[in-house]
Amino acid sequence: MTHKILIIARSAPYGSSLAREGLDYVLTSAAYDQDICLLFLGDGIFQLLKGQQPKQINLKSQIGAMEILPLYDIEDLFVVEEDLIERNIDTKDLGMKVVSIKRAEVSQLINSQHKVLSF
Amino acid sequence: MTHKILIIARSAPYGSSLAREGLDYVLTSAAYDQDICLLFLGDGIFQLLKGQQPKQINLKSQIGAMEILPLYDIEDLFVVEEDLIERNIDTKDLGMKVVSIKRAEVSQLINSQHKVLSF
Amino acid sequence: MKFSLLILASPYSQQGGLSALKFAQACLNQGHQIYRVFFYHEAVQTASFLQTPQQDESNLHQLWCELAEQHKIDLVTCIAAALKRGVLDKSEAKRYEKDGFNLQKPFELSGLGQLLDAQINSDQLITFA
Amino acid sequence: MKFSLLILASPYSQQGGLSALKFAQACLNQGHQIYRVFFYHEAVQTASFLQTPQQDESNLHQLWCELAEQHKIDLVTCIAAALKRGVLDKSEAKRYEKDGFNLQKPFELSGLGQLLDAQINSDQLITFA
Amino acid sequence: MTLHLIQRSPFSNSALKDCLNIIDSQDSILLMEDGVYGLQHSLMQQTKLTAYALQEDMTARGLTSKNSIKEIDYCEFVNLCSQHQHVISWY
Amino acid sequence: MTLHLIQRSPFSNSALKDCLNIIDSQDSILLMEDGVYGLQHSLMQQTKLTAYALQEDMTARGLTSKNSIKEIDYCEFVNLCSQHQHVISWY
Repeated sequence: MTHKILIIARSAPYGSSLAREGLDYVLTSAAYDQDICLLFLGDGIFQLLKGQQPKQINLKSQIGAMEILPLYDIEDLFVVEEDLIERNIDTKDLGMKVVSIKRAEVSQLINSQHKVLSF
Repeated sequence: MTHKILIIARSAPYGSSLAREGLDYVLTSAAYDQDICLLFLGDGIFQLLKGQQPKQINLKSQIGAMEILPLYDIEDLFVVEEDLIERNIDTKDLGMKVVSIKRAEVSQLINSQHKVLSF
Repeated sequence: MKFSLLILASPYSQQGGLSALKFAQACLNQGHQIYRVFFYHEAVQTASFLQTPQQDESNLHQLWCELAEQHKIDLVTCIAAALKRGVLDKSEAKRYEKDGFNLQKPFELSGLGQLLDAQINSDQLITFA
Repeated sequence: MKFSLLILASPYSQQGGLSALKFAQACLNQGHQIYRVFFYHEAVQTASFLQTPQQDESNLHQLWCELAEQHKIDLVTCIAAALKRGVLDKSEAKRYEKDGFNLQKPFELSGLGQLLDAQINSDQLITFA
Repeated sequence: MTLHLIQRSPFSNSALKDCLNIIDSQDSILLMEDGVYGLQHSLMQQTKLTAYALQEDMTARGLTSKNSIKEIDYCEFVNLCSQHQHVISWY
Repeated sequence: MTLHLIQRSPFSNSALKDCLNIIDSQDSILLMEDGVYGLQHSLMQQTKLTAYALQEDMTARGLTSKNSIKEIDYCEFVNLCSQHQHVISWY
């Protein structure tokens, strides 16, 4: 049976490895044919910024690794409008196609899932 | 030569081991006859709360380990008035004798030291 | 109910491992089942048998081993997260030509598929970070 | 000038270890001296020679060893913080009857007095957390 | 219905704030580990949500019960988890 | 004169706020690691302090320079440390 799983990505990339380890779980789950959707909450938004060049600090690109998501049919990438505004980021600064929702809509998204996990 | 060393304790106890490991450094420095003073900043204030009973969560008491400080002649324990107010704590809730200063006085304290380290 | 635990917390730097143990014990006391405990991120260090805490400190490695043996609990350590952090069993040590190892039964190394399996097949997966 | 570094960051979970390496390299390039690098809190894991990162990842243990050998830098790991986290050398392993060890030269185990000594005898002690 | 586990101090970490930003009025909050310092925070003193705090973590830290926040033990913690559809950790 | 190293994101951690609470007008700030996300934060957009950000960490994260905050490399970072009486890390 395919489960609807929501992964909440709350960590900025590079300062902590949680962003990367969360993404590794997303890719594993997708490989096992689960129905994954991703919500970038708070600092998680920074994972999506265009033009990341982490070679400079000897780390692997987070956004680079995310480019594979559409190949796994993961196309529901949600971001929260208020988080973007708070961080002075426009959706055109993001390197992936996202769906922007309001904070008030997040609980609906959570409630519609079989399973939820946050990194 | 004796150095004036300021240790800034910014971590709440128990959730992280930093509070304890910072204190271990304080005790080591005192044993080597340095002139130590301690500034509890932000959540560091929580290290001083009376009535800690961490046996409940299988950890060793932070405030208990601090009772030894006067024996090492460490008597300058500074706290910041605004931090206390923000956390709804009164100096009478604290288990150690402290000197309360204002945020605006902290930089003076820092500037008067030979060395500063924060945990 | 079937519970699984995901532990991310570093065993001696954060409280999460101790909380998870208490939670697991409370589950078992109430007749619930622990389907799996999965160690990921910093928590992979819990699997190392080399840890040597002071006598008045909890030995998290030992406590998990005891709980696992008593109640037949599956203790799975994420292999990718563990290898880079220097936690490996005898066969990985051999494969990578390392002079020693620090993980053995009841802990075992496996992939993230085991976490997905735990999430799908448990009623609740609780994260301790 | 004489610099010392205090590293608290976990080698593969946080960026602090990588930043410290870059800082040390920049110090040396400019003719400054590194008096000591002290590994405390989670950073004690850096001393373990068992770490096995993927080939396209930095091996922090290896990079520190190379820098230390090239420039005769003192790499000191806090013994109390290391033992409880499962990082120990051959003689500690023997003392505590552990089946294996994971720390050897150029890393060494010592007490917090070495951090105090570094703080007092360096012009600056920079913390990477 | 979701149970939100707050595992960090709200004075030094955004876990509680981030959670409150998106929480549903039907959801519950459990303060645990350094999250129990939330008892001292204005965000919790105002809240109308159903809120709990883990007794062991409060006692360990020398904190006492405030307002309408219910103290619970690990046994009740397990029960709460079994009664909610989702359990999300904030750290 | 103190150089303050901000090593965490101000949106999820209080490091920057705690530092600004006690900083002297003569002091300087260096944003590094996740601290460079401070470039996007209102606290840094208002500041009159001397502020720097580590170029490598900005480039890694896809951030570009803002306002009066000076981009520096590791070589200048080392110089700044040698020019200040104290260097304090906030994390």
